[in-house]
Amino acid sequence: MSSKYNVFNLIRQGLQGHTGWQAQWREPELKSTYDAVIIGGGAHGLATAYYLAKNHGMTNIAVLEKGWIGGGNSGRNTTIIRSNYLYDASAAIYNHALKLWTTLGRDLNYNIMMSHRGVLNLAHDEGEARTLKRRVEANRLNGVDSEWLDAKQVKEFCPPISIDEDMRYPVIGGTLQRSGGVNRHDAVVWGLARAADALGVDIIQQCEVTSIRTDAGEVTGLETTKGSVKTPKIGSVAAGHSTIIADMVDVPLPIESHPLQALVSEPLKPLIPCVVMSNAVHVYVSQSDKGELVIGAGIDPYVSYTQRGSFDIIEHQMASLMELFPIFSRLRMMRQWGGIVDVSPDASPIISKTKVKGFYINAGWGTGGWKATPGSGHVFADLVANDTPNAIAAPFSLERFVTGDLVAEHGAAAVAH
Amino acid sequence: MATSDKLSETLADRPDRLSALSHRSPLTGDDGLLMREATHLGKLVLRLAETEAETLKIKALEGAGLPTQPCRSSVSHTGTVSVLWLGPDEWMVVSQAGTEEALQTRLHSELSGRHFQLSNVTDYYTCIDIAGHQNREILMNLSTLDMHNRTFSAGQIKGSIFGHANAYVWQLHTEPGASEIFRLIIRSSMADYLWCLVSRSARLFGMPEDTPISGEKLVI
Amino acid sequence: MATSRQKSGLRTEQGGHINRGKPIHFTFDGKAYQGFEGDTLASALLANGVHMVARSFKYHRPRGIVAAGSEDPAAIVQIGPDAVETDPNTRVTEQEIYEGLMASAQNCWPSLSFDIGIANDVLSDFIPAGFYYKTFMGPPLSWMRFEPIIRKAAGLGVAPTNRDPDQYDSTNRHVDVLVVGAGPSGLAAAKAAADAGARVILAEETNSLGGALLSEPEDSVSLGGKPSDAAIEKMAADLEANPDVTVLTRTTAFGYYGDNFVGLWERVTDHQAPLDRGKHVPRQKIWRVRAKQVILATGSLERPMVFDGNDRPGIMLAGAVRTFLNRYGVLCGHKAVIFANNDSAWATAFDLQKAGSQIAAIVDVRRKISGELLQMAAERGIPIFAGSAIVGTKGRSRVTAADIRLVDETGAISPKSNWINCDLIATSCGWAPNVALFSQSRGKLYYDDDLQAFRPGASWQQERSVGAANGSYDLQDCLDEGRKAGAAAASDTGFKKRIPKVLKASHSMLLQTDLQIIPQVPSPKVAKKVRAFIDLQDDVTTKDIKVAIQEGLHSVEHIKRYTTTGMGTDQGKIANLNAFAFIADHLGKSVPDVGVTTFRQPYKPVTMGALAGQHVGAHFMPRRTTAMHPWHRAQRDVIFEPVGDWLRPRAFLRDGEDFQQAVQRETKAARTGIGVLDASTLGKIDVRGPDAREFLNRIYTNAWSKLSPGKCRYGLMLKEDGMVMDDGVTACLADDHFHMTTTTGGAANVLGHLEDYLQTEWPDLKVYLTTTTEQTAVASICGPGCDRLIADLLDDLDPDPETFKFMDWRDAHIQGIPVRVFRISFTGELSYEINIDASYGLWLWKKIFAQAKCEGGGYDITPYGTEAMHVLRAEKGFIIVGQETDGTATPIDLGMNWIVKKSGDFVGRRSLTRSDTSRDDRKQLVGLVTEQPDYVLMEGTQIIATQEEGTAPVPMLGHVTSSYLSPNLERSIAMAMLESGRSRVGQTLYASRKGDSAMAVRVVGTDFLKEREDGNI
Amino acid sequence: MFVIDCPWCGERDMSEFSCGGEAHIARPEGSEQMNDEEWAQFVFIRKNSKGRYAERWNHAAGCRRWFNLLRNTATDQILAVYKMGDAEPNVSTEEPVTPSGEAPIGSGNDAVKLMKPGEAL
Repeated sequence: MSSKYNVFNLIRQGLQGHTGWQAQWREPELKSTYDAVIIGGGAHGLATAYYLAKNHGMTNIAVLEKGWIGGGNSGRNTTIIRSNYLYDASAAIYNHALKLWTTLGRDLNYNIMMSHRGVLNLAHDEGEARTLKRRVEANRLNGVDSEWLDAKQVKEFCPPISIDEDMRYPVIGGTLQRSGGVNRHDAVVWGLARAADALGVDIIQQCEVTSIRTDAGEVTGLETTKGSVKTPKIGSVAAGHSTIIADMVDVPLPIESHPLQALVSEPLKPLIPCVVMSNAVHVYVSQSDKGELVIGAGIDPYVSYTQRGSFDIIEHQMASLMELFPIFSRLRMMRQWGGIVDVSPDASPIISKTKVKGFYINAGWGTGGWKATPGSGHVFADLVANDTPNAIAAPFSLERFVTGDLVAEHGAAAVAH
Repeated sequence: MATSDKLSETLADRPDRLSALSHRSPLTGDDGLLMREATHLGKLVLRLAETEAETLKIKALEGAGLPTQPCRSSVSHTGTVSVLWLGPDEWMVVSQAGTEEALQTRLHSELSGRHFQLSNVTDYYTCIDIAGHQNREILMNLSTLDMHNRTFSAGQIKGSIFGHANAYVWQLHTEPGASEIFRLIIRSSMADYLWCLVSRSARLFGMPEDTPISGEKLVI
Repeated sequence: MATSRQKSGLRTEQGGHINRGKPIHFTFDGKAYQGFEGDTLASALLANGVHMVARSFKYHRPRGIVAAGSEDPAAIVQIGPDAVETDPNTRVTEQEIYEGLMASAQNCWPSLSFDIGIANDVLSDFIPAGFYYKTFMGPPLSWMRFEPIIRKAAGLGVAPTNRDPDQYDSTNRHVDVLVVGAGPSGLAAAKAAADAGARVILAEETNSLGGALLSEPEDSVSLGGKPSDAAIEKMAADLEANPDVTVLTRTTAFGYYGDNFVGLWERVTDHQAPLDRGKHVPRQKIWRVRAKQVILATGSLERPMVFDGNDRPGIMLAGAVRTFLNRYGVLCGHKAVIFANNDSAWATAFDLQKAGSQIAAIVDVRRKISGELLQMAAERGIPIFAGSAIVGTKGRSRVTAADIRLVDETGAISPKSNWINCDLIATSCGWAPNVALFSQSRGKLYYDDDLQAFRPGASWQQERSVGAANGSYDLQDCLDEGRKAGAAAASDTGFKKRIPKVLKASHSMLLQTDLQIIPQVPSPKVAKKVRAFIDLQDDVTTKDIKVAIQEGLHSVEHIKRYTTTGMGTDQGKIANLNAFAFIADHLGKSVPDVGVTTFRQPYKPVTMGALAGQHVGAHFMPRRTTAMHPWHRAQRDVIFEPVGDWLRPRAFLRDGEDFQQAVQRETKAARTGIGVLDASTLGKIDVRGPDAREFLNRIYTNAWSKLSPGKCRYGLMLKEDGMVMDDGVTACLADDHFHMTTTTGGAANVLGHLEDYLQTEWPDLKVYLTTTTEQTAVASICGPGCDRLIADLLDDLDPDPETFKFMDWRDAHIQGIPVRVFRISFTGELSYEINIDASYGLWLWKKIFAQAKCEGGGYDITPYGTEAMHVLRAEKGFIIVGQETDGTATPIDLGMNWIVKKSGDFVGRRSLTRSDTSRDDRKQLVGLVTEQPDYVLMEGTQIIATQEEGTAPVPMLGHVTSSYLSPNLERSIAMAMLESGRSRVGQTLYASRKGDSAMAVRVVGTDFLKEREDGNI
Repeated sequence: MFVIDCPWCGERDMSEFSCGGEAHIARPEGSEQMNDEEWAQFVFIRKNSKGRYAERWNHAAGCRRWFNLLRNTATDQILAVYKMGDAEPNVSTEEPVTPSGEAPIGSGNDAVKLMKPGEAL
């Protein structure tokens, strides 16, 4: 690793005009053989590589990214971190991730600006309250921090929320996960890349996989725009493009890729102290350290790979936001963008072996993958290294769609963000 | 719910019968802008195969055929019955208040033997008529339909979304020189929402703004 | 040379498109100023000698006005008299002044001139790009400790504190041709398209038509023989007179989306004094335009020079200086230095001088300059520094001097400093076509080596770029291109009428020629001391970009994100190209090889309230109400429950009662007296056709072949994954005719689901569906002996339960009005549902109460709400889809095997036999009774096996789906989904409770009334 | 946000329609004979193609008819609209250059498309 990041080095470099900082990761040539190849240089892919190298000693591995690392959903999400999921399997993986998040910055020697400022999930009617309380109860027994707040407590925790009873969707309460929060997505990507690189992982950007070679049902290598590679193990972490990668080895996936939009406001002085999520009116909002309100919008109901969504989704999003935060009306939307989310039928991820030996899939995170990043990478690395899912990953196999043992988080009305 | 023609006529006049917008009064704005509910118009949904509709002559419709050209309507000789195209195998028969039961009976007997469906939706929908030369502009605030007179002319009927409510908009046939009238056919339960949204859009043209009924206590 | 300059003032005595007859008073940062009608806040402040208006984002450095339009990077202020109507981050170059306007500086404390935050600037050596990532990782410098401090320092303006009093509108338009930008090419395009007969919208961002022509000196350009002002006026008048043309000023095309959908944002009243704003006029308006053809005439944007010390107030774009002078009659300085790499800035020098400013120098990096220009400058006595550059500046809140030196071919600069005093530096690094909207339309850009800028290449949508937006900088070219494009666009939409001849311009304006880019002006300082700003709002210097590259961030997107260049409220409109050029230069690549960051929507920030439009507050979403709603509302104290979009009464409170007491009373009344429920909201679908039975067989889990007319049956509908989707009672009206009911919230879904199967899977089935939900109002009357009341009500039907059996229906009349009566029950009590045409719903409802209370009636009748309904059905063990089920329950899980037919396919059938779905240890529906009869479990409570919770993770066996205090059972009851639930009947388990020991519960059957009869409770 | 040319009502804003996912997936007959895997294939597996993609749409706010629509999911360009039961029409479109690549123009991804030197304007 290049020089350690700390305040002393920062001052030293400041005095030298910052000419001494080294590249955070190398730009290596693609080698002809790797012990494993991870397809997809987003945060999940880089985390997988990082843990493969760190925990499993697999350092002759490569991460192949068709564009620039972190340019997909990693660089496009609203960075909400929480683990208050209903089912045991979900709570286990997201809470595993949350624990890793709390020290990830230190582990990587990279400040990922992890801010445990709390995540509020609002309830607007009895049905929602019932569902959320069920979650709080399950969370408590699963050791996930989560509590129920009444409307007044919601207002105390986040003063700009309107709890006016005359609203179309009045706030009757909500849940709070105090350990939830937000972080800086780019920093996570760069920190993981820097740490993985330091362990010897080759991060190859502008390198698109064009086909995968198999022999007798086993992975033997792959072709890329930068040449061919021999490898016995491939982990696909390609988010919205998962189907396309899996198609290369004829592994059908229960996944559809949809555009999801997000937007930010102009920067403002501190306005809301936490993350606020509302399922009923479809609002997900927090304020970045730069002062921008970061707002998650809706998913378009059709398959698209364009990273562009519909304008009316943004309009509806704004109307919803005004319902919860009437004081936002005079603020301005500064930038909007879209990502391609890989949606699975039960709104839970797929972390699985496939019928092709050596081909592993990590996909289906839908609109909520960011929060799982280190957990996802950690357990997927385990799977790739050992060829067996560990206890946390096991419930998320592809098999469940055949047997019917789904982890139906959307059925439980959990907001997937 | 079959009943005699005579009875239904008397029923229509009963004061106890309330339309969905009976709590609203007609509103007027500048330059003849007018909005009011057209109450209790008879409305029947007729479903029938498109192929049959093309050739079928239904006496009960008094000369109004089943239009097979999308988004078109037809009118009876008397001008009292209109048939609106809602879909390739779906029409709405609009008639004068109180006549729907009798019409339904006649249609039923005329169509018997065929595969069809006839449903009385008189109370399912109500109608908001908007007259005056700004009415197209007002509707543009509510829907993505092209309301220009090049693309929306008298007799046309289109289903769309108005604000957040599904509804049909139908341009009535009016006398030459008379003010154009657009008729919104809207579900009764959402009528107040759309009424208020129309009045809000019309506020720029001098119409008073009605606000949706609200204030119900939702929180214990 | 004649000058018309006031001795101390900066306002010219004549000229400009302002109304000198109408002075306007306003304040900035508490100080009173005067401007004229037609001024922007920027021009009015500059006329008062105020350049510094803001502090930058990161280092809190003084920021002045740089540009004259929406591209200005950092001159943003807070507008508004109070915290309610305040508008943060408002660009002074766009805000028009009005009488009483109050503006104030933001992002500074205690004041604009003395800002504590400047400490960041002093420490700037230690806070380079990526600074945060390198520290605050853990003890003792933890991020959570520092974050609040940083958050307070970051952010620019302050949000309002109260609800916005203003209204916003949005509207839709379909046009043949949308023209964006009303400069010479846009005007020509709109005119040509309109003359051909097309429907046209012309959208102009500023308050007047004319574009770049407005920045020319008065009467200096003529079009078709008329002075440009008059020519523009004529064109505007022609357009206005055409009923198929809409001209919108103060309107920005902010987003170009799919299929030629363009969002326009009109600021309707922002330029008016509050008292002048029409009462019903929206503050702002979104125009949602669907255009058959789009013409982009969005002009070009000038790039500033990047050099050490280039961020001081008073350092402006040369074109902007000229706009302020000629459009607004404002001199931006008394003593100016021009710094350029192309011809256009020389015009600024000549105009300024003519208006009375002293031109201290024209500094041009080019060694070869046209003889004509040199001669013009010489005639005017302006000192020329060719092959030279400004390599440093002085001044705190305003530039005071520039260091001008020779630069040789190698980039080396002459060693001797040459400071020249000045109060204005006007820079130009060339002009770049404004391709933001083109790029949003997903067209392909093309890098033009002559312009050193990107131009529109191949279009993707039905779009044409014209004039400066297309890289055509000559006035006549702009007019010609516009006219041609307008005519062609109209022709493509079917309007082929011949259009008038070409408009001839008197002469070409002095435009950019012989551009010579130097990505960064060299500096005599050591590298680390050089502060040449690329992004003036976010304080990104060339040094920051160098650090990013050195640290291995080589993609333009990475560099953008690492340094935040182009990420401010201006989105880098004038900064981005300089950044790309600098990166390219530093990496030894060409600009197109480096690439471009995305031009995202919106083109400039758009008010969220405007985007929400009219769909806020009372108009946010439709609220559906039943025919009986007026009666419900009129009751003194009613709590309502939103169900889907419907509003249903939840409980009718009587004097002194609280909610729970009311529910207990209502629930009791429905089993002991007579209860009446408004059940109108249930979904209703008319199903008719010879194959209707077969259709029902396929979409419900049970069999429908034998149900005879006059009878009803309960049905359960699954999705293909085997999970319960909806339920309801369906009545057989005739052999081929059924009346289906659905849940209140599921009605629309079910109809969609059924139509989907009919139209796409089974088009051979002869069945028609029509929704009739709102056609009928429904009063559900239940309670022992309610048949007597029903008998009193009905004209012609004996409801005797012996003859009118459970699950029968009959037609009848009440006072001659037809009704349909169903003997179905959701409570387990004797119960009738009366369906009546909705227009009689309220009458029926009142009639029921009148009948019950009339003489000889004397029924104990109680209206009850949805909460009592929930308790009643739970007492009987009936499920509510969406409460007991959550999309993960099969009929088997719910203990409803009886409703799943033994043979024949139906939607979802195959999923029930999957290996994990058919296991018998799945969660199953059971009843629970608590050890303490008066203790009501919280819905959502988890069930565990032991009284002691132990430490997490605690194995959970299931959860409580419904839980009530039952007045009829005189104890609490609950339903739960429990692992292997049915085999646990009789077991004692525990309901976990936060902060309390778990409550013992006994597993029982779900029909509590029966359980009591059987002695189990 | 595209315009959809409803086979009956003509061009209307997308907001009037609802998308029903991939087209041409017939509900299997004789599902009792299918194994779990085959059944899962029908219920859950979708092609999710990048490029040409046939899907079902419903003109929910208009004529309520279902129809098929052929769209390029890499650019959102609509290639054809055809009725239920009709076969997928053979319309050519600019497919992504590589399996996961972008269409040469019109893709929302990597939003700024640059022309190569010498590429015709």
